[in-house]
Amino acid sequence: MGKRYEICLSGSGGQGLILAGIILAEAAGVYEGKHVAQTQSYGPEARGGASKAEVVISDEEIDYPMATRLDLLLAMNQKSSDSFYFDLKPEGTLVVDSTFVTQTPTTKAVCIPFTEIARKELGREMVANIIALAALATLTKVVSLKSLEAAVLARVPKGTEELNRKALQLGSKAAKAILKERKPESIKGHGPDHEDTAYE
Amino acid sequence: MGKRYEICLSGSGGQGLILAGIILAEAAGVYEGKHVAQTQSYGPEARGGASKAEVVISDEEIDYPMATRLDLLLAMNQKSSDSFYFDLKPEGTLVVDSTFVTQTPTTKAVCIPFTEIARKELGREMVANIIALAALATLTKVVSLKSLEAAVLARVPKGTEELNRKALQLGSKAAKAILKERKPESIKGHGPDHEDTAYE
Amino acid sequence: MTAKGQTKTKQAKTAKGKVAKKAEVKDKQAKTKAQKKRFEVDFYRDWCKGCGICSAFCPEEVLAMNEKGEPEISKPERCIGCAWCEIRCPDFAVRVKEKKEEEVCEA
Amino acid sequence: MTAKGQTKTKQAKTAKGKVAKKAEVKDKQAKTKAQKKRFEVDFYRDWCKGCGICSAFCPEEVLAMNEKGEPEISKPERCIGCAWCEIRCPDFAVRVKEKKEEEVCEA
Amino acid sequence: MAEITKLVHKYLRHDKKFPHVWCPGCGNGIVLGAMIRAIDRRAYRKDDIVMVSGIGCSGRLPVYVDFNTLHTTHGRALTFATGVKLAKPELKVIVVMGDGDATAIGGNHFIHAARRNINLTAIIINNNIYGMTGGQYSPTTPYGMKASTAPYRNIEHAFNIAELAVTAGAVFVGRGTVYHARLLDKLIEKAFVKRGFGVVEVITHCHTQYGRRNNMGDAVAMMKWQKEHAVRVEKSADMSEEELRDKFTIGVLVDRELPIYTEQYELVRKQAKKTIPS
Amino acid sequence: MAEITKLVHKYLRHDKKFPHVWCPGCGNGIVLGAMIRAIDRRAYRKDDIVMVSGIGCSGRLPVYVDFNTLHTTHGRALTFATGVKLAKPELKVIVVMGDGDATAIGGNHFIHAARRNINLTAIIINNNIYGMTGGQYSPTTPYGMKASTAPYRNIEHAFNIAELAVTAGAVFVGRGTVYHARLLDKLIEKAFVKRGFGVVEVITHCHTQYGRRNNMGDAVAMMKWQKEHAVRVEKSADMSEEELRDKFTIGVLVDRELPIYTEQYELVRKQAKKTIPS
Amino acid sequence: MARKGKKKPRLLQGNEAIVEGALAAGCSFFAGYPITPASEISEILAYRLPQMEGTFIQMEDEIASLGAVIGASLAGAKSMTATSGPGFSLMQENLGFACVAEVPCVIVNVMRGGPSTGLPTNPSQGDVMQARWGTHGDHPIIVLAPSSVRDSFDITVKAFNFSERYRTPVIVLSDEVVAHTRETVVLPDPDEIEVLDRIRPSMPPEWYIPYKDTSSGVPAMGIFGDGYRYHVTGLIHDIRGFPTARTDEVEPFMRRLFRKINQSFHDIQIVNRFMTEDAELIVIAYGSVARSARRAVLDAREKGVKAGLLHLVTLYPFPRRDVVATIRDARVVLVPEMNMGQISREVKRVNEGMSRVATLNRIDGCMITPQEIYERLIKEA
Amino acid sequence: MARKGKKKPRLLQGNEAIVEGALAAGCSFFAGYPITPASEISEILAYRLPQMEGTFIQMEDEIASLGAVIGASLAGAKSMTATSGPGFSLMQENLGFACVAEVPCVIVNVMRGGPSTGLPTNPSQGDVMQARWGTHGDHPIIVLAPSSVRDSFDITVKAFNFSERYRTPVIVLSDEVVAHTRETVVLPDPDEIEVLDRIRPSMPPEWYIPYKDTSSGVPAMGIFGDGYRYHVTGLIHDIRGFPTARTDEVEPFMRRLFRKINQSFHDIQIVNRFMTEDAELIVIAYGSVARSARRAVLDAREKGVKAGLLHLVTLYPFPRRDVVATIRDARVVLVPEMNMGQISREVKRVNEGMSRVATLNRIDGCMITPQEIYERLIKEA
Ligand SMILES: Cc1ncc(C[n+]2csc(CCOP(=O)(O)OP(=O)(O)O)c2C)c(N)n1
Ligand SMILES: Cc1ncc(C[n+]2csc(CCOP(=O)(O)OP(=O)(O)O)c2C)c(N)n1
Ligand code: SF4
Ligand code: SF4
Ligand code: SF4
Ligand code: SF4
Ligand code: SF4
Ligand code: SF4
Ligand SMILES: [Mg+2]
Ligand SMILES: [Mg+2]
Repeated sequence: MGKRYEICLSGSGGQGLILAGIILAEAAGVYEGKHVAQTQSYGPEARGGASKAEVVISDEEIDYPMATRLDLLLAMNQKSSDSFYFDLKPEGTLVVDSTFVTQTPTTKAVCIPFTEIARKELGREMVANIIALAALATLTKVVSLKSLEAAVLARVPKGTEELNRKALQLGSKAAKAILKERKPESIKGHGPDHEDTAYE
Repeated sequence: MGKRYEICLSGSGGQGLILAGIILAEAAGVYEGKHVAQTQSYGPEARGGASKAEVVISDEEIDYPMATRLDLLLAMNQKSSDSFYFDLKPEGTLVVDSTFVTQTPTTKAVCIPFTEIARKELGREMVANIIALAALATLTKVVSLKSLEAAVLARVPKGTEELNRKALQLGSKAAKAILKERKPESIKGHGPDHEDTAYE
Repeated sequence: MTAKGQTKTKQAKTAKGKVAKKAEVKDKQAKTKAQKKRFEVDFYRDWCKGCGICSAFCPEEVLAMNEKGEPEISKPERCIGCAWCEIRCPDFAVRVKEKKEEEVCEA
Repeated sequence: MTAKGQTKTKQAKTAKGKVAKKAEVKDKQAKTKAQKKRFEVDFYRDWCKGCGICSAFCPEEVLAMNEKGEPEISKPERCIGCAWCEIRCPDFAVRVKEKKEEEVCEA
Repeated sequence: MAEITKLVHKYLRHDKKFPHVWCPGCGNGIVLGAMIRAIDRRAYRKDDIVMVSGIGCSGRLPVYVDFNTLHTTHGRALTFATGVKLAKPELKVIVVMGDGDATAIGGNHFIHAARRNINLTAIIINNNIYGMTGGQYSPTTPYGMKASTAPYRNIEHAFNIAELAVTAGAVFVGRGTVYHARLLDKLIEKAFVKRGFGVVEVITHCHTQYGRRNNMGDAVAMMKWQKEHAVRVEKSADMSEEELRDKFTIGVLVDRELPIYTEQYELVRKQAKKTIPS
Repeated sequence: MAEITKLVHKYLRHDKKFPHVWCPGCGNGIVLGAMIRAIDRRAYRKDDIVMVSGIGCSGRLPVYVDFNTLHTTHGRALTFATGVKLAKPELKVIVVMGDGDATAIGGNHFIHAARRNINLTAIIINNNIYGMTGGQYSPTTPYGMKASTAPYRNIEHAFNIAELAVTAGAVFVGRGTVYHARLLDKLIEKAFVKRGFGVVEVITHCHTQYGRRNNMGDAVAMMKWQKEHAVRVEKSADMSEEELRDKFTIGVLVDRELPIYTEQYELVRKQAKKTIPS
Repeated sequence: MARKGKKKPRLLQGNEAIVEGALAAGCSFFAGYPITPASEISEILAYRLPQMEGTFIQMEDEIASLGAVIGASLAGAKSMTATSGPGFSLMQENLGFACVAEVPCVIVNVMRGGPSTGLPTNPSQGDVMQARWGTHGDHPIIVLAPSSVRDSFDITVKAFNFSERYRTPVIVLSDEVVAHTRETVVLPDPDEIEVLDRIRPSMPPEWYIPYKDTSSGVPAMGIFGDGYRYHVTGLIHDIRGFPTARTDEVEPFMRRLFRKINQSFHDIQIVNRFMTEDAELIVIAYGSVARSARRAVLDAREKGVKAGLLHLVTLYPFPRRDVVATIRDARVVLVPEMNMGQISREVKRVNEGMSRVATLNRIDGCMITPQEIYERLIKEA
Repeated sequence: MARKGKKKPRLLQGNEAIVEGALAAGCSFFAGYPITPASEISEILAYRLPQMEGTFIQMEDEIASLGAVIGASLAGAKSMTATSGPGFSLMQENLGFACVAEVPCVIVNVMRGGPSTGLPTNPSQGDVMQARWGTHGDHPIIVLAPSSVRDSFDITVKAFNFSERYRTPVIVLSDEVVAHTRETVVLPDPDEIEVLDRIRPSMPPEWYIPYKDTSSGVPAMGIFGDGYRYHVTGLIHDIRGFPTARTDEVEPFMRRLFRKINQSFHDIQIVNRFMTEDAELIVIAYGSVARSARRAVLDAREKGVKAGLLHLVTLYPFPRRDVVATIRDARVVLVPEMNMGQISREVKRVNEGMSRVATLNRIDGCMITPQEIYERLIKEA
């Protein structure tokens, strides 16, 4: 299936993962002209329970729109880290919110405390999802930070632009810190290389 | 279709023709062990308008239950005489209530003022249908008067037995009078011959 | 039929004075004039189903049902033109008209 | 979260006197006894969803929500055993028990 | 003196056969006449009237009149009418229903149309029975009466259609009878004029399916019954409960003001247009 | 002091996973608790209780309790319950419905069950919204509020469920809130005891779909709102219209006697047996 | 059809015979809403059920009627409703519920002319495919079609038996002709009638697993109040009755639903063969049209045409095996129907051989006459 | 699917694209009742319609919704409703009304797992036969199935056009996957979209005969208020619209209803062929499954298997000609569906040649994957 890249953003109900999925898909699809398909889990589980958004990005037309073998998994709570890890390709990347995920299923996991960063640095837990997106983009280059910013700003409520910009910066920063510590191979991103200097 | 005998009792809504059809069918089916099929017209026309009951009597199992080529047509008003006459076989018998039917489509028609008889002799128009049944039986011998009486008495409300018995007698009498005047061939009954002395 | 006839007669009697007058007063301003005028009642026989309503509720017993169950004008001169027969006929088969002079003879 | 915290505190304050007392008087005959007794509040952590209802409406501010959004017993000694926390918990995750003497030390 | 029948004929369809399908003496024809008189007095254009009905003897009413007519499915007339009215609020939409149609299968649409206060006139022809299908009891068949599906007498309590309409939100509720045929056209006219959901309950008789079975006599006898049991609402105020026991009131029962749906929706449109990025 | 939760656990299903599906803070769990307390006080046998629900968040309630439970189609709970009750009148049949379930798609069954005075207890969990499907307005969403299908605010008028029940014929009507959780179990108990169609309307919150959209805060804030806007019906008698303007009453609103369907049907059976030719 | 015996025959309408069949099969609950041409079933049951401790209720509509029927069945009553096209359309949602929750019940649809209000007093066979496919979602269903008054009795008994044995709604698809034709019949005595009841659990309640698979595919059915408390839902559920969306629970559930019917074709699929052995022309017919077809076949035989009739009593599950076996050697298969061709589609679908499938359709509200079929047979001969 | 052009693509859900399609086609009225997975259509239209003088109303149930839609259409508005299985079942009666009274309207059914409440958030294709046969009485119907977001737009436009051109309800049969998947699309400009309107009468009102036959079989349609007063009914009616049961009026009416669709197969039946020319293995698929099928065909071709895909966009009238032509020379036809085999029945029915019709069914609430189809293709190769 060639240039197909599968991402899953998972966590619990209130963490804004569906919105994150849409933003990611828009960044890739609208701002970078890729083919994208974004899906999500519905159902009573979505009622305060688990929440999951999937994004498939490809250079060709996407037939099957759901993710089956993940290239990238974001897990924002322990349960989703546990359950969806099995869908990850061996060479896939797992990123967890270490605020809630205390046991990672692999040592290769990238651990960043998105929620804690959001709470401490911005006083608003609800932007943890945006921080996470910036981190994912930085780590895997699946979309450029520029596209991501454009997509974020187009979707978030008026008046929160600054907050979200800061969130993007924080996410990118946290990811860069990781990349400095660890070898890039350990993160297995397939995304294209972007000339990317937006958030130093 | 062998021993198939088709009868249509027609008139207007309040004339009790459906009940007459049921009684006739019961006389033949229940009391004489023939095969019978009785059908009727439904629909908004039944709302004060036309009313029609059909009875098919046969010695063998009846497949098609509706009458198509009538052996016997009873028309209790002008309109039904006009419309259903065309369904009568050439050799079929037409009996009309001459109280209401003033123009008969054939000179062979048997004209008896059933309603007038009922009104004048019994003071109850509503038994015109029973009078007519007795006349039909007498004319065509399609059922015996004995069976007919049994069937009538089983169906009519308690307390009206005597009235109905009288009606049967009147019908039979009127028919016999006709038979005396006219040659029996002119009536073309196919019914079996019954030893019938009940109503002299 | 018999039952119907009875009801009708009773109805007409009890109804006579009260109902009709009230109705006239309320619904026909032309009452006083009307009493002087003369009226003609017409039936569309084709549409009439012989229900007897027109005659049963005629306040002046102008109408009656005949043997054949059809409405007839039995006392034409008493008609006050209240048009209740017309208004209550379910089949639009009654028409009450003011008589023109010539028509009076014809009626 | 912040919003929730604020609401809760306000609620607890206004609710304090009136609501709880009324409820006790009406619903718990054992009130006077209860005040002498000591009570213990238990949470089924597995079932608790951290909605904050138990703490918000505790008339004695016995309960509070912690940083992680979980209910905690902040002032155990003030509990009057009214069981409003128990009755209002949508998830059957609170249990108020009368303390037995031995348990008092353990708590 | 107005030539009433001539006037009625003006509104009947010329290409439709008469007399109509109803039984001799059926009150539906009287209601039809009253409706036409009311329409004529309001001088509505035929083109502007949409008459909608459900299924039942009463449902056959619109087919005879020369308006835009719509004979829907059983119980659903108000839903179709809602669509018509919302799509073209300038039309005068009149809905004719039987008691079964409006309050049995269609009961929900009835209370919801009232609740929304859609600008429609609903005329409910209440003959206390399912006439067309053969005299089965309806939600307005009184307790203790017989019906083809209540051979041992009806044990259900009847709806009070007018009260139901009021509780649900109707702004105008009137009740008349076919005996009081002149009051009827006035009530209908009032409902026409009223802005919002107006209901006229018409007490009528189905002698064929209900009267006969309950020894109430023919059409004439049943109209007499109406005469004797109806009390003008104005008069009922002075009457004791005892006097009113087996009576029912006729006249304007409720007339009040509430915002109507189509107008409210105009406000929604205004609001909506503000959200369009320019 | 009763160990309430322990008691509740006695009635929960052991083979069903907990916590339940509802959002954190959803009032449905509080209603469930109140219902169980009432049942326990009446000492009904678990085998004798049939709990019937429709579709909605509220409709998920019966699955958690160890009775005979029946989760029907949307809006139809009362019809299924009617069948259960008539087939086995000795069972205690409790029907749980959402506001949409009971008064939107199920509105007709609601008024008809009330009219027939079927011996059922109907508990309507009114959160003023379609919770399960994502916050579309319901027939009880107040005028002027927002919903996912009323982005420009709701222009429909809300049903008063209790009044509708009364007009339709319910013999017992109570209203409570989840805030007043102890009153609630008493009202439910009263409805259980009542012979005939008893209704308890429970005012609750759906902060997820309704509160959030209307800036009413979280579950705690919305329960506070209930506290502040509810007035005991006994007290409301002494209050001015002004004082009652944005309030609603709680307590027993109606309690009266009417013949009940199942008993009436016993009379029908007696009558019927007389007609059998011996 | 009238049988000679000691007993006096009775003159009954098809609709009356359905009532007799229902009562003979143990029906004790009926909920319905009147509609032509099914109303007599309501009316007679309103009279008869309370005589024998049963319950009749007229509901506010057809949706409510089937709801009440399902509820009553869950409480242990053998339950039935009766309607015609418009009402049958309204019942579709709850019909699906009965399938999924496996609630025995009988639904009579006396077909009249459709679509919509259509031709309310005319016969039709327009609802055959609807009976099979009318509710959303894939499901098996049993559909039986009577062709005579006696059939109406027998088939109604069978319908109850199938519904109880397979825990499934069964549809009796009558038509206006059969419903309103009066014929003399001698009904069997109670002891001549096989009456089946649902299998009830026999284990202690703690061991009861309400939707556990069995060799028959039909789980034992606890009824409300008997101590076997369980959860009934229209959601797809696991073996305990609890909602599930887990593939490993959904899949076996759905398969079992189908299997319980599929593995009992031999019991469910009823056909009558008439002069088919050597027939080159096979007529396949059902309902009232089968009567005309029988006559036409007789008449054709008289003319030396080798015609035969396969009369389908069970329409669904479609008696594929019987049809295939019967038509294999036929040159032409004629399917006369009062619709645009519904069963003929099924015949075409299963047609393996070289037989040509011809259709004869009327949708004008009239019954197909023996003459019409006869003429087609002569033409095809 | 994303097209390169000047316009920026938009990321839309299938349900959003249906809204865009409806508005592009001129829809100005929507009445609905919420249900997963169709609710977004209501929600977005509640927002969008009043912005453009249109009307949105949420009715008390699905029956009322379709009633209002029909009423609005008769008053001249292009009207739509959207629902899923349970609601679609409830709409069946009024759907038949729209057929008989020939009222243009569009009904979207976003399929979820059934029967009954079933699997409310899972995809399914279980309502295909229901869309064709769900209402009582024989009737023709148009059913279209989108497989992607762009399809959802195009098909909705087509649905409105067909409904207007043929005066008939048109069903858009989407599924949960298509409805909820977000994809980037570049929607065409208004001037790139063909929009059809119903033919309105042009003669003087006195001359207007509302249901008069024409060569197209589609009578000109007066709308309420425009001066062409006529009678609309769900009863079978004569050319003036008045109820009739006369054979000589019923028969031509019913025949015309069918003819108007049948004689326009060329316009209505839409299929997409993908690598079918030389294919020995043909996959016939529709809706979201067509996406998996396309991938599977590509993968199979890579392995040298001569596979091809016939993607049905129009499900009904069943594109018999296209299917027959495509499968005639194929050895095997594989019909993967998220049901127990509904379109595969049709394929079997029309199958004239020697091709073997194989099925691949899932009814567990999961979408069929490319892998599954691929493996079957390899096996059949
Ligand atoms: C869905 C549906 N169910 C049942 C019917 C049969 N039906 C036709 S009219 C009617 C009742 C008529 O009663 P009502 O509305 O009171 O009208 P009336 O005939 O008394 O004027 C019924 C049950 C139908 N046409 N459609
Ligand atoms: C026939 C049908 N239409 C629509 C739906 C979708 N649906 C499920 S629950 C619901 C509304 C729920 O609202 P409410 O009854 O108030 O219950 P709540 O979720 O608020 O407790 C709807 C519309 C359905 N399941 N069936
Ligand atoms: S009221 Fe009309 S239909 Fe009745 S008898 Fe008089 S004229 Fe004839
Ligand atoms: S107008 Fe008619 S009702 Fe009035 S008096 Fe004359 S005949 Fe009688
Ligand atoms: S009320 Fe219950 S669920 Fe909510 S925080 Fe307290 S214990 Fe937890
Ligand atoms: S029982 Fe609960 S609510 Fe009452 S005082 Fe103690 S902790 Fe607070
Ligand atoms: S059956 Fe009753 S309602 Fe129908 S036409 Fe006859 S009298 Fe009127
Ligand atoms: S959506 Fe609303 S009603 Fe449903 S569980 Fe959540 S809070 Fe409760
Ligand atoms: Mg009525
Ligand atoms: Mg709700």
